[in-house]
Amino acid sequence: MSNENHSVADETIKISPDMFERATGAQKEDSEKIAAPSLSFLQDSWRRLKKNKAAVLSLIVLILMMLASVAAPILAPRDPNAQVIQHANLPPKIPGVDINGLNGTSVAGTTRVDKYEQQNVPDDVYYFLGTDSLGRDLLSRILYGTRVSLLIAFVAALFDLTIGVTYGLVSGWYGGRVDNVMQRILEIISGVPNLVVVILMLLVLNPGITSIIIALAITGWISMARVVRAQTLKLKNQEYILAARALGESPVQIALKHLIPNLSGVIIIQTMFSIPSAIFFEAFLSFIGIGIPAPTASLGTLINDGYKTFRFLPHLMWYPAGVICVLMIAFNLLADGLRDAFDPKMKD
Amino acid sequence: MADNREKILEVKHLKQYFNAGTKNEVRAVDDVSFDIYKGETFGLVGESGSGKSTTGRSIIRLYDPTDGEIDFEGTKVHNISGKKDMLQFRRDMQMIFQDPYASLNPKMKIRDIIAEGIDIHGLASSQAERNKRVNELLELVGLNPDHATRYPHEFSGGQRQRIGIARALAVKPKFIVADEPISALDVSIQAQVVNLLMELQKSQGLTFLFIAHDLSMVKYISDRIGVMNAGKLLELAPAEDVYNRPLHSYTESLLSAVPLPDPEYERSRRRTQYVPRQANGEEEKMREIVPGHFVYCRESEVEALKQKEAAYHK
Amino acid sequence: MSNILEVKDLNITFDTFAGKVQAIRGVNFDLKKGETLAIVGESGSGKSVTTRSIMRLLSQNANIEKGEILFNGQDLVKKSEKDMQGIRGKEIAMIFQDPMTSLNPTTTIGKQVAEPLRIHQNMNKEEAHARALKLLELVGLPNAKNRMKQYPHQFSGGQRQRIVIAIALACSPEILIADEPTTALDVTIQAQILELMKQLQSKIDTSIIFITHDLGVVANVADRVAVMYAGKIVEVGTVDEIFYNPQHPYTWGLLASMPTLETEGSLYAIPGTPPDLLDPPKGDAFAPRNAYAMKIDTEYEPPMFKISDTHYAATWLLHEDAPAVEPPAEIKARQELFKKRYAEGHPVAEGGTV
Amino acid sequence: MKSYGKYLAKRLFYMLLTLFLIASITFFLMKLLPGTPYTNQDKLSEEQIYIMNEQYGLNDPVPVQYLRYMGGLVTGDLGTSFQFDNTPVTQLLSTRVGPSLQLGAQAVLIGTILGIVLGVIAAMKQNTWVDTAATFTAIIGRSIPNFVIAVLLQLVFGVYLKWFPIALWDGGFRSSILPTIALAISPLADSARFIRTEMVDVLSSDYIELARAKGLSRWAVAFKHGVRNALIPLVTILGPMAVALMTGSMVVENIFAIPGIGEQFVKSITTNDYPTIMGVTILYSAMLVFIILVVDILYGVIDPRIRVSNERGE
Repeated sequence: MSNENHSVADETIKISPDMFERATGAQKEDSEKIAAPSLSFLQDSWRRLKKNKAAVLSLIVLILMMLASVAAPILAPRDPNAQVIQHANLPPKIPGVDINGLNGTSVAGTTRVDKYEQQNVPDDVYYFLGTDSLGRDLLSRILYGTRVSLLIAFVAALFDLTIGVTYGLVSGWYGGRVDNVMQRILEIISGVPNLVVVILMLLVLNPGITSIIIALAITGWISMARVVRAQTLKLKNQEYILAARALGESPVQIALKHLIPNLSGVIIIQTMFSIPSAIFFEAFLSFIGIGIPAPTASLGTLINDGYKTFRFLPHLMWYPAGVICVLMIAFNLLADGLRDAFDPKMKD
Repeated sequence: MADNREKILEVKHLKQYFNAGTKNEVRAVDDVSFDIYKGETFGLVGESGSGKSTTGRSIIRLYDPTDGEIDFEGTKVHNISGKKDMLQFRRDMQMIFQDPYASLNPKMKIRDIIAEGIDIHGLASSQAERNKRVNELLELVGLNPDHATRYPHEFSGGQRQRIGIARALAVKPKFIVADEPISALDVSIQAQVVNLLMELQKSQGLTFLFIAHDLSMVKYISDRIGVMNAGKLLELAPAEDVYNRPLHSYTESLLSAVPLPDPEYERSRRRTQYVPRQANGEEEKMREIVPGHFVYCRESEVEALKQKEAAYHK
Repeated sequence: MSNILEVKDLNITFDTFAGKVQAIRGVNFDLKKGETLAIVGESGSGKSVTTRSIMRLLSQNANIEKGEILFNGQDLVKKSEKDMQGIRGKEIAMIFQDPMTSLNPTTTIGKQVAEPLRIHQNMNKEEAHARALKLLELVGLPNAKNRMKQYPHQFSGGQRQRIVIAIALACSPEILIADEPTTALDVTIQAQILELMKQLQSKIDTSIIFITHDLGVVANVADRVAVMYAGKIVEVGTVDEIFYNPQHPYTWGLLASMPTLETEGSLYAIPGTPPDLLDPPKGDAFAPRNAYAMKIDTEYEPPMFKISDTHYAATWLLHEDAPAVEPPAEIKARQELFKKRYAEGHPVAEGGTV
Repeated sequence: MKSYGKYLAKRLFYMLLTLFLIASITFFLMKLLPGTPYTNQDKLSEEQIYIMNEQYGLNDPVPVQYLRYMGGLVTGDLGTSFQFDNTPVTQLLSTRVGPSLQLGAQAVLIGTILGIVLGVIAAMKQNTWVDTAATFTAIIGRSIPNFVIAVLLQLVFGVYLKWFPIALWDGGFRSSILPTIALAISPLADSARFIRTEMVDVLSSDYIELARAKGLSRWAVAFKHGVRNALIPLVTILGPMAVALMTGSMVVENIFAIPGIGEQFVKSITTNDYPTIMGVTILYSAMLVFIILVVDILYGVIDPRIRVSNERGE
């Protein structure tokens, strides 16, 4: 046999005859060994999510906002519903900040005046975000309003989750005639614009937090049911499900052990999208005047109140509007980030 | 030749139609009968759409057949109704799947995947016993007990397939339906899995239904082979006979199309085409041409087939 | 025969989440005019990446770290994207693995076959249409005239692969790259497609690079064979040299892991799994799975050793200092068997397995 | 094609059934409602109320009222408004359909076209800053409530810059610009996101690679083979898009004082004008159900794969 080299020259290699001895087991690697640290799916997804800066930032913002709204009774400087008529329509004033818009001044006609001085507000009284036409503290109202909006959104999302997942699982898993009937029902329900349903429900029920939640829950689960059904149809023919059936696993156990864990990504993402949509609906309903009744504050009622006077006191609208925008953007960014993290390839 | 052996499975006139009675009716399996003897490997080959996988899934009762009967150790598989009997059947018959990537739940640890059957059938009385059993199974299929705490995506195709085998073995089955267990694997890995299956067959006394489209591997692993096409079983004989003395023209055409890793043979290989013939009203069914060698044919063809068979021995 | 394509010291990496994957680690080969070169290897060995780099159709996270791809003397690595567009489909064409997905589902097949003609040969609609019909008839599509207006889903897998072949051959390319063109097909359809390709190759005198993992297909189509493992070519030779006188332990293992008529007891199996190219092992990448591994294998990568003018293999076993080793019994049995068969003058008449 | 006709007839039947159910449910819901049309006019005597109820047919038993209402529905009679001088609801709404349709059509057209452009660019420039910017734009568009956008536009372009009328509808194009933009944001964001996902998917498909191998440039491939395939599924979100527009139009029409259906709806809700609420509900549902039907038919027309399966009568 010739040892003439075809391509790679080996002058650089020092070859000694003993190198041609058989390699012992120790010199050979155990080829069945897995070197990488073991990561579970959640850990893996979390690692991917962490790389998405926008999503991480959103998560932090959301956690802070949620904490603030939970702690509203502690954080709020005043009672959100307490009216101090003589302190009405005050602009924001923050101690130590001398920037127009945050120093208690506003433009009346052509000149900038100190409204606090004008209305004889004591020097040590500060309304960080100003007051509304009834002299209520806007900051406190926003804190409580966020609390109400988030509460509605989370409870409504929870309803979506339970109803939608159950409906989708049953429809997808049983297939055939059951699926057919359930899909027809779904088709009919989705033939009515969800907003109309919500409005009708609100007219029938007494306005309030509970009725808004019920109204949102009635329509919100449909997209969840659709997504879960589609995924279940796909999953149920996967070989690991067939294997479980061949082992004698019961349908309930299959749903709990195999379907739901593998659907969790889709479910979480779908829930993450249904929360901002619930926030939007609450705000929308309150904005057109059939949502949360006065005097309770929600982000929607605050925007509605602000809109009435926004040409003269724009801050009354912009602060709550800003809060709702930040909430919505953060939820949507996080949801997008989660979707990429859980399943880079998943489509809606 | 095998008549004195004990039958473990009898498939009688199995029909599996999908969308039966509608315009879209698909006759996936159309009147198929065969027996499998205890301890043997029965190979079922055919091209895509031949109905071989459907047959396997009907046998293990993942589908309910349109018509016909499947007897496993004397019980009619599709009449089992009691929960206890059903669980017993699920213990006795197990399945190995084709796609090593789809056959393991990606959200479960290897230990829980393998122990699924142990949990369902209550085969371990304690956590420690369960772990011990999983470790034994891992070793049995040539994996490391360290692997128990890992997730499927960390394994290669061949390793996953072995995990799937361990899962099936966990309930100590008698009969295993292996649905194309090696077709998704690389050549060098296929041999590993095939060797493992053959070892296990010996050590555990298993009976295999081995479904495949790779004819050379089927030939190697099977004792007897059935050839399917378009939902029908066309030829059934000991492996040697199917390969060396094919009688049905479809089998011949199939064999003539298989390329072999031998350049000299390939230069001279001539493919024969299979043209399904028109029905002429004469009844077609499986007929035994020589003992143990069955062909789907008409009564009038039996003589010619006998002569064809005899010619191989000259 | 002159070389139409020469690949020299090609190195390709992929940027992935986990790090840099060294997919191609110094690949050298050439393609002669009119020949069929089969590249055979397991999934992940880099055979597809190599051919996609020739077309410069690598994904965005791929980098050609170094190396040359000389096509008629011009380095394709250095070509601009615009120049490559002039080469793709005209000088070098490609067929993909899955005929079910490689045609646009919403465009008629007539249009799809005519497209390369319209791009490269400035044909007008009518000319291209007429030529497309000729091509479809050439690849044996029945009733081509009426079927040109149909959409891909109205054709079977084998028919679709014929259409893809018609597209590839539209401009009579100098090189045809076939990336596992028959893997997704049934064995009888595979046989038809292979016959078609051979028949067309002689008609239009093209060189073919045929990627596959099926050694049977290799034996059928190839003039020469390159065996890839872990991003490298480990053995290259004529088809007879590779099948009847293999030198690399990996080639031995591949051949021996296919059962023969005579195989009894267990099959020869290459132990373990291919290495992770995120972090390739030191020395010979095959060493951990190699029953014949020597100490040097764990230190240095073996160079290509010459066995004949056409036959090279990268294993230290061919070094003059290496001890003589016997190939596995299975391989020796195969060689014996072949000798006997040729002596008898009628190879494998009964259709048995090898 | 005969079976396609059958399929259409079936769809049409379901559409009518849906509408019937919606009308019935709405009717009975309305009957549950507290208050009467005259709650706001508390000076009316018992007798006066009785007379007025008689006029509206509210003294009849509910089933009679129901049958009368459903009968009227068939002839296009939606009853009489409790407010607005007893105008028939049909007449009340018919004058308002025009502005709403104009606004909706403009918004859908502008929104989807811009969205498609944005989505295609984002997909082509995947994982670059262009993609990030486009995706971020889409998320902002989806996140900011349309009433906030509407007010913002009104403030900036109406109040401060005085480029457009603040809230004056004259049916002309100029006065429709701001509300159109406010309404178009959501379809823009939705279609951009949708097209990007579809396009990324399409661009990674084998047939795109084959088209590249033919010698087409990246952009030529994207437009000749990509966009069409990515656009087909966009049709499916036209239904949800229509719903979003109906929602949006309620506030946007209110904010910009446009005499459309949405504005009427809000007015009716706040004045307990039940016949009008019902009328709008039925009108909206009819529009939505009709759009869903059109989408279904359209899908069959533009996607050759569905076209054929419809012909087969699936």
